[in-house]
Amino acid sequence: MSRINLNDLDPSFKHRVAEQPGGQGIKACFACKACTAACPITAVDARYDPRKIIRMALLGMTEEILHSDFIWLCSSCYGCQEVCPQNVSFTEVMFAIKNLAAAEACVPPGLTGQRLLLKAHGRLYEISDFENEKREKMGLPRIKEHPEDYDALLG
Amino acid sequence: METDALIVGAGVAGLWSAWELALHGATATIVEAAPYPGGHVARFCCKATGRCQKCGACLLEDVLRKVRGSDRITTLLGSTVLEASDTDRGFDLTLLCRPPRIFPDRCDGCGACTDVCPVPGALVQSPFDRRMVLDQQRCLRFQGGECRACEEACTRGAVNLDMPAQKIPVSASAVVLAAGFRPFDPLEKPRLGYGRVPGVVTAAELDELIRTDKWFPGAGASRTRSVAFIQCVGSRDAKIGRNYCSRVCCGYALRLARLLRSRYPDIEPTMFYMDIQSFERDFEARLGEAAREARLIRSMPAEIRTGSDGRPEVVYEGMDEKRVAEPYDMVVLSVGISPGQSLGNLCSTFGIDLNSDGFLGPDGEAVTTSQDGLFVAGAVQAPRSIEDSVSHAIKAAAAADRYLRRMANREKQ
Amino acid sequence: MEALLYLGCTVPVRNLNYEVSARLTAERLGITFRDHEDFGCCGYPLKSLDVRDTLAIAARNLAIAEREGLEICALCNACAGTLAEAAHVLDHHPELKEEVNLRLAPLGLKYEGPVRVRHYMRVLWEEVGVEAIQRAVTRPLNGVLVAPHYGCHYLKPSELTKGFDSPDVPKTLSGLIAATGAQVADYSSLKECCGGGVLGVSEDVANALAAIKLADVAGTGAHALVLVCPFCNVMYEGQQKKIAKAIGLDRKVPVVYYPQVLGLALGLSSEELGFKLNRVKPSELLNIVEG
Amino acid sequence: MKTPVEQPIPLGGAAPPEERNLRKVLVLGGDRVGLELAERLAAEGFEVVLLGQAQNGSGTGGVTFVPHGRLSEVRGFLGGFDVTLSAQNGRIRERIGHIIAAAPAEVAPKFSAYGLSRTDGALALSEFPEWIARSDPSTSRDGKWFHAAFLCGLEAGSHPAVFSRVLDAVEQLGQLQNVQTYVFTRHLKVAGADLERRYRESRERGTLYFKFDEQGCAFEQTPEGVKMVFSDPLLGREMELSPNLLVVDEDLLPPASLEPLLRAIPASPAGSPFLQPESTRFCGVETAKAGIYAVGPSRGVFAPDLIVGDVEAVVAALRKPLSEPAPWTGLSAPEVDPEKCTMCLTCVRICPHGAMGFRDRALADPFSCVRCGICAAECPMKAIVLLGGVEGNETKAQVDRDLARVSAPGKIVAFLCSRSATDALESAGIASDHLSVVKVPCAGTVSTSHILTALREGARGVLVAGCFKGNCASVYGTALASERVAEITRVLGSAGIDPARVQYAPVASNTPGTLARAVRELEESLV
Repeated sequence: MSRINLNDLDPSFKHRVAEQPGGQGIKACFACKACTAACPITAVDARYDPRKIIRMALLGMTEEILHSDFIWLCSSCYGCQEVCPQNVSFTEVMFAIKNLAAAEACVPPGLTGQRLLLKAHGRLYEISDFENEKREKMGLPRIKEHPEDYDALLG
Repeated sequence: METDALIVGAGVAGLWSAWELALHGATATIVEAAPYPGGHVARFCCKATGRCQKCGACLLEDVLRKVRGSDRITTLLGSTVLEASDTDRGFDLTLLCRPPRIFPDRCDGCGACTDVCPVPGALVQSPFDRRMVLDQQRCLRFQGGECRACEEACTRGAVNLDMPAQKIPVSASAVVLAAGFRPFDPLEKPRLGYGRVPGVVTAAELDELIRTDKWFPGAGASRTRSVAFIQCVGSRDAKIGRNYCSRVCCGYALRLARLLRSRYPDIEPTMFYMDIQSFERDFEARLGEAAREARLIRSMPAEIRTGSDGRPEVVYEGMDEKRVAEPYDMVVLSVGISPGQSLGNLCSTFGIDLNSDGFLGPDGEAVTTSQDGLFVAGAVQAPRSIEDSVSHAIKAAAAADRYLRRMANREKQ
Repeated sequence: MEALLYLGCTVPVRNLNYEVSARLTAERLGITFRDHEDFGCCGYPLKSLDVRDTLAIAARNLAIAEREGLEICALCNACAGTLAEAAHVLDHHPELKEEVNLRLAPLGLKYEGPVRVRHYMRVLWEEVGVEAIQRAVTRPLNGVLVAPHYGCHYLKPSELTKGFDSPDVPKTLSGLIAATGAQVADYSSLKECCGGGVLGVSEDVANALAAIKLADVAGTGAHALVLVCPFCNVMYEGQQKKIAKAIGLDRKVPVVYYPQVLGLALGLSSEELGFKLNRVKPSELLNIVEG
Repeated sequence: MKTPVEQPIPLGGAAPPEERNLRKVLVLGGDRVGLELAERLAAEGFEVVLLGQAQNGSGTGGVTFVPHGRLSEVRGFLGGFDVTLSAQNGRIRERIGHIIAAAPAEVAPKFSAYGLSRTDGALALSEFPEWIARSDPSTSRDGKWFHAAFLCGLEAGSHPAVFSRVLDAVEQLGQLQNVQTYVFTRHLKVAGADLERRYRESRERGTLYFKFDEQGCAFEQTPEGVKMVFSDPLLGREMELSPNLLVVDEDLLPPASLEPLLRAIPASPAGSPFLQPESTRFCGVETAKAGIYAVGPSRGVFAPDLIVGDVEAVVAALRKPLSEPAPWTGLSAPEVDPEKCTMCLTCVRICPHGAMGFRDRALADPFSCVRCGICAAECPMKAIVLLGGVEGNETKAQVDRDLARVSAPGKIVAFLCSRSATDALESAGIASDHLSVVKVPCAGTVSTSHILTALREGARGVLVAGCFKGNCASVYGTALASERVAEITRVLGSAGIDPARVQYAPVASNTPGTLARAVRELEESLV
């Protein structure tokens, strides 16, 4: 990997992340490494490493982060957040970072698909008559979809 | 009863301020809740490894010797301050003084009382001789119960549960609060396994075992070789409201590690840390030495759990950036310094506030408080090493002496 | 007690055994579930794209509950977590609440808060209690050994679960299992994540996580892995075949929902409890209980 | 008040003064601390000579300013130091009661440690306040970020006082727009008041920290500026930074002007720049020699708020009524037999506290002497005796007589230091009928003749138990004792006597097991 020139990085990125809902804590990180030790994903895939991602964000490696595939690997288990002695809600910080990536249209296709599903049905799984009949057979009440609300909410 | 200075706490800071005040010619009365003087330091061992490691624990015995030899100092053990009000001449206080429940001249330290005592820690051996002392703040009988088990068990008639406690009015011109600290309770961090995972102890527990000659590495397969020290347990932790460095634990852990190694050279200490704090004037020059004595790992563990072989396992991010679960024979938690238990009471009794870290008195290093004539000394005000507590206590005594002189001059005029 | 039953997306379509057993056990234990046909998705799936969208969607559901004057009881860890967190965030950030209410206004909804959101297990633990469950048990599950799996959002963030359970030393699900007379299997990967959160992004990563626990639980000889979340179910039941093949696991791990286990102890039949929908059949377990 | 300069003598001893002037104080100053201290003392009625400091406008009474002088020689004792100052208009001799070293730290920028030189873009930390007063980094380049890098113990050590000053600067820059600050360090020293909180606040304002382990950072300095090349310890990736401003940290060292004082305190350890020995027994402002005090940097204290406390403590120390120290030992000062003293001045050279002087014979200054008895043990003529017993001064018995009293054939004679082994004996509860205990004020009190006497009286063995090396309140009493024991064992060995019969054991007052073990080991070796 080529040498990174700090003068070319984007010092404002950390402040941008901090302005997102949930992203507030990012700058408090003092790199104790407890988060990585608690992360189940790091243990199976070294591309994902909480303290490295925070570091990259703090340094302002904006492009590399937003266009990466690893930021999407967070399983949102909150393990990192629980062990952080500086109250960095890293799970929320990850969401904030992903939101910034999404705003630049760097998103895995599956996720945008889910958004379309919600707009169309108000749920991840369409409720067809088949579903409701199956439910009724088990004595369960029918389910209604409210696509109009979700479509309105999601614009 | 009248005294120039009333000192709350007979730990190393309280004793030292009393001694310094006595050197100035003042009279000092020390009020101590515990049945023996010395506070936490009374449970610490000497960390010398053939040469002194400057832990400062011997400063307690030094000052006790001085205080014992001074006729200007009165020490009231088993006593607490019930009330205080300030007057134009200083403070009017009411003390609750509990008589010693075990006559030292009759007790031979046989331990028969401890064997039958239902409350752990209520009857303990004095740190300075082999005799027993009763902590009346734990004893059932003094907490509204009816237990007399110890009295019945003692064959030498040394136990005395009936003499009533007395309320004693005292007027003092100055008060020095030296009520000390509370070691951070590692149960507040359950993920570190304390009280649950066998082999996890606090540094202070290990220290006391060494002082009383009760710690041995064992033998054979169960011999203790690998020892992990976990730093910053309850320090540098904003999550639990302790975003301050306890200042002493790096030195404490490294000294303990050196001590263990000097006694048992096959012991291999590892230290998990964030930043190593200097604890000696020439520490930086010796940091390399420390690195040879203990494996230093800059990484905070996420968890300590019981491993498959029953030993404690430290889960941390290792050097190769992988999550590692490493078994150790013993894990020592370097618990931090927390504000003392009685601080809330002292605040309301004396009308002062806690500082931003939750300790008593002002921020920083000052010894004066918002109340005239009221001083703080030692770890009651901020985390301090023994040596720094003594230094702080000397300053508190200096400030109290100045105040006493000012008051005396005013009275003359 | 009475609560609005929040089914979310997955349970009412894919996990009818969970839903039916939850309803039946609740009824037996004096919990009245009310259904509300306006509930939809909780918003969790959009959190990676836009946290504000998630808040708006969650607030829609919370506002509905608020209008009804009832708390929400959810069956899914993610739904319970997302709704509870949204309520917490909106209650503590007035500016976000205002923003969200602007979006809800066209729907004729408004969230003032607070609205309480609890997982069904938390309702059982806090409202019914282990002792009452023990008293209600008519068929103690003696001889049954099961491994609990809490799931991440059940325990964390502890800001939301404080006072209920501890992410470091979890105990409620084990306590609820023990109340049925079944034995709780102890295993080292108890607190591991199922991986469900990344399934949509990387099946390999997700499976690698689930594999850890499946292998571990298989080793304990437990008659079943007990779940309380349909997301975890996708991993441990839905993906089990693939995972077993990948790691060479030859022992099948039956996966059941806690209310199914509880239902058996309360005397309900396996048929009523929807066991026929369990993909890896807990035959040994059912044999012990029903013979 | 001027006195004739005495002939140079070993280690500056003279006769203890017959009259003492305790109201006159020499303060070695140089900054606000010295001035404040002088004014405080003057307010308490002391007559102060303040060295190294220009007179300030207030013209405080009671303070004589010697702005350009330096201390060149100190002799004498508490209340009667003969001090020679070199000033602009020649040498000044003064009779002084107390001497306080309160000079500021030597501040040494670490440019050379990093291979850097000072330029407009690379400043020393002390220069930052002046720099920021005349610069406005946030508006000087439109839209572009200004990068400011601080070095803080990057090559080796740092100190909370240095980190605190770095934070002062970082906090100032943190108020500005478009300024990115970096701190390069190894171990952040947060063990001081408020530092952890300020550290966090600096991060929240955007400061980035690089903590290196072994490998550090390479600097490429050109006329255009400095380029820093390093591997980020957290990402493991190669990086470079060309800061618009590089601020180099400084070593805080004790003042260089202490040499004459170090010479006046025999216990000053060779090579150490501090006035106090490396022992926890010296944790206040007092030094090993009565009447000489160390404030702040002179004793290794650099944080400003701690120095304020030192000032308070030293003013109080001077207020203390004069009393002979160590009352708890019950010993009075050593007496020198004029018939036996040959003025060899061994005692003057050896006394760690500088308490011995001489006139027609050696003389102890009772206010400087701590009753360690090292002089008596070392006196080749046995001319010095310590009167009084450790138990109390009612017996007027000498340590030697104590020894005679307890020595008995078949026993082990244990010489126990009153600062360590005596306490250990009490708490250990060692019930050995074979032990004859002689309490001594310091292990250094035990002379070779004491040990030989014990053996001659029939002792099976002799144990000398004192403090650990580096812990002795008389600095090297413990080392002297162990050397004497080693010497005796050599002699015994060559005389065919079992050398194991005499042992030296360092013992801790608070860890009685160390004494119990020493006794046990000695007993076992005698079987």
